[in-house]
Amino acid sequence: MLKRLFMLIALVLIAILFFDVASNFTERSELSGISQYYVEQGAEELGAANLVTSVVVTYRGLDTLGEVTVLFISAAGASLLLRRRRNTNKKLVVEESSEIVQTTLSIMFPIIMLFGVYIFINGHLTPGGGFQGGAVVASALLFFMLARPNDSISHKLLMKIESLSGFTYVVLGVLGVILAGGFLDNRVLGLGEFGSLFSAGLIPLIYILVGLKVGSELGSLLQKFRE
Amino acid sequence: MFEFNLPLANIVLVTGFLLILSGLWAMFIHKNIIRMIIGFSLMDTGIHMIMVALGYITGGTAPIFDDAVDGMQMVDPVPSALVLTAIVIGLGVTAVMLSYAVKIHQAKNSLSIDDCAEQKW
Amino acid sequence: MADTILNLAMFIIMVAISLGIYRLVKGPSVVDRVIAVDLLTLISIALIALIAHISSRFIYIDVALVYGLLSFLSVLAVARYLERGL
Amino acid sequence: MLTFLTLLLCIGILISALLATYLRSMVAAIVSAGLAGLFASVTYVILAAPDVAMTEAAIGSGITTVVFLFALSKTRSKPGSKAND
Repeated sequence: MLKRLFMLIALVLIAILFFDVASNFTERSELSGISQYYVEQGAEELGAANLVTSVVVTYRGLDTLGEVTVLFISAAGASLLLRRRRNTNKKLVVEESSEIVQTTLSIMFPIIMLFGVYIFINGHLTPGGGFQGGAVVASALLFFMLARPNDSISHKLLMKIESLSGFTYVVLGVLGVILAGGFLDNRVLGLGEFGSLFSAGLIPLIYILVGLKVGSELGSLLQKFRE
Repeated sequence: MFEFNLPLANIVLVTGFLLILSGLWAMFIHKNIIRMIIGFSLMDTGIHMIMVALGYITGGTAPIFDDAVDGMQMVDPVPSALVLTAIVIGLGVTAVMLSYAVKIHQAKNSLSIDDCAEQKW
Repeated sequence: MADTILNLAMFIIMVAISLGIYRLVKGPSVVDRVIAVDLLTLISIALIALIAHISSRFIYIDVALVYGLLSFLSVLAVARYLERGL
Repeated sequence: MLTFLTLLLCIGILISALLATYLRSMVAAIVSAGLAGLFASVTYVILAAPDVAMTEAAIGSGITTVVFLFALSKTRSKPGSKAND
């Protein structure tokens, strides 16, 4: 009971802190500082219609590289914790899904995969990008795992895709140092016509790589949790 | 149709704070590890809501240029970019915590936090 | 006229959300609650399409597409879990 | 009208957070936590952040729920262990 009282006191103290912040907050009515610069100059400077994309990939590109690394480390850590011992490596057989789910899988799997690819190829024009598209691709793999619980996706293939795209991402970043203004600068290729698919320099290429990397990482994470 | 004038960002900000508090409460009162992780993920959602509310501009539209934008005010793109990466990292952290929970269950055959007493200091 | 129709649509969606939340709170069994969540997902798709029309940005529809393609996955996972075969 | 809608969605988020804390069945608690993420993503669309809304819909309320369910099915209580509700 005393423990419950202490919890309540801690919660009330945090609530007082939050109340102070929330009561002094007013909704902003105009941009300021660096955001003003991004909104006014970002489209001309980098040629991408989606400003969130240009912030994620180019202006804060190094942070995104670090974030992809964090995701890789957490996937590796989870698969290290979930590994099975050698002697208990028997294949456990679970009940198959019903015929409806399997037929839906064969129709919907290519569509969901294609939609994920659409999201990360059009990341510089419409909402979406590498992370969202990668999550949709991983969802397609998840659908496969749920509908056919006894088949498995090749782990080596996922690992190869993942490491290859991560390596190419860093190579493209270094290319920016040599040919353009700095690490992960997108003006290595021409900016192209504003608003078309082949525009904004390296941004679509980098987002395709990020999408492949995130998709295969989340897919192998889910695979580890399943088996 | 009457309209009362409560800014949208304030509503979402207050909800985010309340969500953080309820997530913390769920982490405090439960003994089951998976329920504590559910509380953590609620807290995560609350933090994201606060960050999105801080980036909203009154009457703003999404920071994506196309034909429909003619001189409309855009919202701040920087908090959106931060939250984007924070959500993905949140999934990674949750997955690592859940795999620890699975490991604890394999070792002790129980999910209660009371059975991990030797890790107290 | 168009404003009236939009307001009416939003009112109907708000009523639908309230009914879904009622079933989520009340629902005696787990299956009731899962179906209530699925229903609320479908209502959210309609709501996002309506918001895209009101703020006249049709690129918001992409978000509704993600909902529409993925909403059945978590329900499928729950169903497989409940019949003991995940 | 949009204000009422946002208020309703925020009340829905808080209700589903409370349900995720207090429901006895673990599956229902996990699904309720996913619903909180779902409503949060609709409020992100209202606050004009469609990128964040898409991420939250795909990752926050889709994959996270399924990862929780996988972990739950791996820790399903065997006969002889304590009940873990």
